[in-house]
Amino acid sequence: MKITVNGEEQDTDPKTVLGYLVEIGIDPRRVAVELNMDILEKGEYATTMLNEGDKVEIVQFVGGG
Amino acid sequence: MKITVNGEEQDTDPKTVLGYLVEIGIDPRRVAVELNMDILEKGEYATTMLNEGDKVEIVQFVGGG
Amino acid sequence: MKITVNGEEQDTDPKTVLGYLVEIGIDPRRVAVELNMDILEKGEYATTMLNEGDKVEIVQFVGGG
Amino acid sequence: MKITVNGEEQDTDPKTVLGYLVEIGIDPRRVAVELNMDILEKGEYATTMLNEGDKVEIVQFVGGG
Amino acid sequence: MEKSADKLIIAGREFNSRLMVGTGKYASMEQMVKAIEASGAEIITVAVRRVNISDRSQESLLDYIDLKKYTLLPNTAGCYTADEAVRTCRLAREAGLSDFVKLEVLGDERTLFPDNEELLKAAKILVKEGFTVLPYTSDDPIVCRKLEDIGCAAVMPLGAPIGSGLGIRNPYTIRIILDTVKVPVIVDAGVGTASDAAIAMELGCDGVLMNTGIAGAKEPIAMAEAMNLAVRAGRLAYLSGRIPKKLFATASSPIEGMIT
Amino acid sequence: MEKSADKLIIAGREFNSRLMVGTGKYASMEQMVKAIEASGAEIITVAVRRVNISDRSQESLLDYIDLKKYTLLPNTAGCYTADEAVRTCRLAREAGLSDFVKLEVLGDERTLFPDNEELLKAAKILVKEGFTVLPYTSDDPIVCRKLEDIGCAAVMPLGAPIGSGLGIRNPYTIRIILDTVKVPVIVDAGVGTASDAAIAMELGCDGVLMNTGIAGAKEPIAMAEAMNLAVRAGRLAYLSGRIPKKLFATASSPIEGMIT
Amino acid sequence: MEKSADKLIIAGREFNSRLMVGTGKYASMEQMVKAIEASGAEIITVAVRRVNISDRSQESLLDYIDLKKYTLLPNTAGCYTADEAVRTCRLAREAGLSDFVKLEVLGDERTLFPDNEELLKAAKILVKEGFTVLPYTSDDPIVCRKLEDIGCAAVMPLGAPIGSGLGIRNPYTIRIILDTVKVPVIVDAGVGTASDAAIAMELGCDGVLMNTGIAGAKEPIAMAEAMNLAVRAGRLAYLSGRIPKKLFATASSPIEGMIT
Amino acid sequence: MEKSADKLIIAGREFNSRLMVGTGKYASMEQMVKAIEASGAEIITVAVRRVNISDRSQESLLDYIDLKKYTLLPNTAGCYTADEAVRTCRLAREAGLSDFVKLEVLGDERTLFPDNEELLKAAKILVKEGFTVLPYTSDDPIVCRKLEDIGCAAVMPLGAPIGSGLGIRNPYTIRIILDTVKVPVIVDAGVGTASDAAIAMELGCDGVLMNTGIAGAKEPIAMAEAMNLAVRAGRLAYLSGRIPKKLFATASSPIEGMIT
Repeated sequence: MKITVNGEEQDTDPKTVLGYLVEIGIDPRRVAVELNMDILEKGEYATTMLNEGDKVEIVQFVGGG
Repeated sequence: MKITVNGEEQDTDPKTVLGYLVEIGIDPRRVAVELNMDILEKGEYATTMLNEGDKVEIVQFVGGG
Repeated sequence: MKITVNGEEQDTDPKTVLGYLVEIGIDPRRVAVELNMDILEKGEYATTMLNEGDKVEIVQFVGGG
Repeated sequence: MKITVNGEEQDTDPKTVLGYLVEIGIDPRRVAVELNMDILEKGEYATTMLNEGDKVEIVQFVGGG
Repeated sequence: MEKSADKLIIAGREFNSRLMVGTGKYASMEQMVKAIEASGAEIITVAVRRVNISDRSQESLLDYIDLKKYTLLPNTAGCYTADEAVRTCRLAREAGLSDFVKLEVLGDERTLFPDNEELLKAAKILVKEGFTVLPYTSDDPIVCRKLEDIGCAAVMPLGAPIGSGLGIRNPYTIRIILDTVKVPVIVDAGVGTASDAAIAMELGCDGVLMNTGIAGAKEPIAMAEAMNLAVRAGRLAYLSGRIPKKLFATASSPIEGMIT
Repeated sequence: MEKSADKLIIAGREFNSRLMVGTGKYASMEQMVKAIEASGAEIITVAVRRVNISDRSQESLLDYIDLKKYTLLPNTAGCYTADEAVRTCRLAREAGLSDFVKLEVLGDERTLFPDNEELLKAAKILVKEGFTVLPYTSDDPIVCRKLEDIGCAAVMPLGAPIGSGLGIRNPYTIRIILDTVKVPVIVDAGVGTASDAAIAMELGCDGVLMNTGIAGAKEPIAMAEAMNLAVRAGRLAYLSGRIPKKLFATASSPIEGMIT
Repeated sequence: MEKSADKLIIAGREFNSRLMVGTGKYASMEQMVKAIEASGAEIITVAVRRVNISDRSQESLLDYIDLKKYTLLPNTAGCYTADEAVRTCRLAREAGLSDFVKLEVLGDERTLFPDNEELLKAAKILVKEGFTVLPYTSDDPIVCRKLEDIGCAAVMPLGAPIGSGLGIRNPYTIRIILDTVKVPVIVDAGVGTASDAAIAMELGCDGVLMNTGIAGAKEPIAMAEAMNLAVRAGRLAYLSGRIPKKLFATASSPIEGMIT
Repeated sequence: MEKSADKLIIAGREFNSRLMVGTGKYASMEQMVKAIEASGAEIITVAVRRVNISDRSQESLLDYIDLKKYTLLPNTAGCYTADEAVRTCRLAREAGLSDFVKLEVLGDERTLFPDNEELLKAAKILVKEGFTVLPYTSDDPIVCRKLEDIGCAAVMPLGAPIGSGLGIRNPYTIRIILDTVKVPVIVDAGVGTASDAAIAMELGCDGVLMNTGIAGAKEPIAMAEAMNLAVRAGRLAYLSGRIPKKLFATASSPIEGMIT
């Protein structure tokens, strides 16, 4: 199925947000995830399924002033 | 009847705004008049009657920066 | 004979300072003249002879701040 | 005999500069002494006699900027 | 040079003088008139206040001002909300038969700094109602740009607090404002002496507005003349292209031709 | 006010203008004449240099200057010792038939700052010889007091290096000098734009002398007019008693009579 | 003295250092870590950005920062509307498990000055949602008072444009802000060198926040130490009661006891 | 960085601290000792005065100062002629067994500005007699160059009048002095608060000397620590290569990776 992650279209099988993060090698503790404009709490990663057409934002802290 | 002019209660007989201005010795060309929060155009002074309880503001230009 | 005028050696026949100024086309009223480090008053121009080896400075006003 | 010390006239018996310093309770290592406008080196204190009318300056370091 | 076509244009109207002056705080109407005269100003600010109906003896400002000669710029001094300011502008237009207003919405009494949030609200309403709005604002380029976008005829950033006489406290922000908006930039408030006014003009401002700097001086009429001269001096200097600043010196007299 | 008896008096001579200008660095004699005219100056500085005897074509400065209208102030620019400066002054007096001299003894070529030790030597000699000495000096109150004690007709402290356009770098020392000497204090050097000149006058200086600030501008004639206006503006402001500086605001419009 | 109980308290949390530093623009993570160490800062700002999901090689900032030692202050840099800023703060809280945010809503890209209208909107929402809001704002006392009224934990007026290195352009407005609000006042942006930071603290500010002034220096780690020392120096000087300024001198050595 | 080999070298002697402090005007000897300690200074100035022979009770400064730890720098404060100053230096050398002297020759009592003519005379004599001369002088590059040529070990231009607390009134002349002489340049007099000291060091000065700025503060010991930190901060900032000043902004957070 197709989802949009950080503005780029991605192809993936149905899975949880946590599953997706692990798949692409992201440490869930280091990021925040927005699913279709709603923030997910860390506890929801394992229980939230990604669906066709979802818009996902995955952000982290970077150097800034 | 009683009207409030520039915040002070005044006693006067029924008359037009123009009549009132003349009565208290004000040159209508030099002021602006607000009747119950609405601006009156100069042309309306002669045709607008004051009524019991009206709130009238009569302002002019003074020195300012 | 040789004299030094404004730092340059010049060749001239014996004559007065006034004569020399006229010869080189200088208006005496517009300049000051120093002969061997002594200022000449304007009155002295006509009566002062130039001699071999004299050092003459002829100055004028120019634009300055 | 009379001598002038730091601008004040003093009465004392003939003695050396060192003797005088000790007499008035001054530690010779902490001061500089000028006798009749000449600086004395520390070594000279013991060998220099004070004489009638001598002018003595005894200075030390004090707080300053 | 000055005679030339260097006009201040606000909302399509041309003015020869770049100095605008207030009419407050003078010892007498006569002094005010002489000071305005000496200032050379063509635009003068006035406040809108209640007529004293109990005491009609008081003389009217307009008895002293030649309306053929001067453009009145009524202000909203003393207003702390957009509503008060809008109401005052409507009264001013009716009293003055002109749509020029100096819009002020103040934030507090100690600083008399503008409340720019309320100012922007009021400006939107007044522009819609056809007023020619000259807003007194902070030296804030973002607010100035918004005021221009709303349709104000000029922006009037403060140089320093009203009546403080501190001059242009932050020439950097004024420069950025000049670089940000296309409408005239008029420094309003803070000018204490002639050089302050000259500096504002040298920065490239289109005009200067002041009241206390003149009316509060020991000799208001002479100070008005000083400000008149200073604004013209600063404007001319701005147009004349000043020399660059250098740490070291450059001789003004020639090196060659020294006696030796 | 300006019309009044506010004259600059140097060595008993009265001048209406407090601006003195140099004659160096102009593009042409015509431009110089127009700029001097626009400046309103009555005292103009000139340098003393050798006549070019090989090329007599060159035109003479004096062909362009009306000596009935202007007082020439010959300088000793380029002199680095008291002897050179004294010698130059003697030549200047003979060439100009006046005893006014602007005495400069320079310390080095990069800063053109005065060598005050040599300056004091030269001033002593020249005053004895009857010159009216206007010395260019540092903004050093002690040197200025010594120059006054020697008998100089004025002191001319620098605002900043000659031609630097940095303005009055240290108004504090200028104020102390004004507080220290009784002779006129004329700021010489450093003025870059109109407000610099106004500031000098607002400090209480008796005059300002400049050359590069005008001649080096993109539009020298317009800048000369700007400086003329600025010196008058600053002088008037000084005489008018400016308002005090305050951190907070004071309203210029009345509080009473607000609509409610 | 320094050892004493002079703590910076923000939203009830105590900090020993009054210097806050950014983490942007360093040549390497190692340099950043050493600079933060040298600065003595306890609060460090970070930005919130998308993970690069195509290139996972990149190292994570958090691998380098000891979260037991430092309090992260996520910013909303790059946001031009209240909505963007609020959304970014919500993500930041989820990523960081803390409710501290440095709220920025920018007005344009050239000046990076705040859009205070949008800033106030965002601050209202975020305070309601329980964030500890530290807003970057103009040196505008009225806006600062409104931010305090909304419930912000501090106000962070700019000294000069972000990265400009111009220092505190308008100490007068900073003083008025200090006199207007009770929450901590932290100068954010504009500091270019150590004395700028000291001046901010001497004015009475509670802290200073900077990034480019350190990261952009030729020697960032040494500059970080300089800023550390400067903030402490300025704070101590403020607490120590400086001597008043006087135009004239006062001797530091005694008059009595001079030899004669 | 600080630990490194950044030493102040005067006449071949190395010092770690670039701050020199006076010993005058303290409430008590104990306070003075604590303040000197807090300042980190290694060179401390003292005055030379007559012993009070009538009252021997008074305690001696030297009872309080560890001469192994501090280098005494006797001054000639209060001297108005070269002769007095030279005589005082000779006494100082005999009293202190060191040839370091801070040479002051004052011009008047109100400004305590140097009389540079007399100063130069005294310096010539003292250098010949083998003294290590550190002269207090004006911010006059020409005088400073002459003092260096005479053989002084450093030059100590004033920042502002002694005890005035006005800071570095003219950074331009200090920069020119730094560009003119090779000996150490130490700002002496005028420092009122920490940032003044930092600014002097950021200009590139080799050191700062102060007394009233510390001793006159409400909390002299804390202010001494502030000055200690400020001199180190300013020196480090100077060595670290500050960012250039710009009128506009530069973002410190990255543009890329914004959420959309």
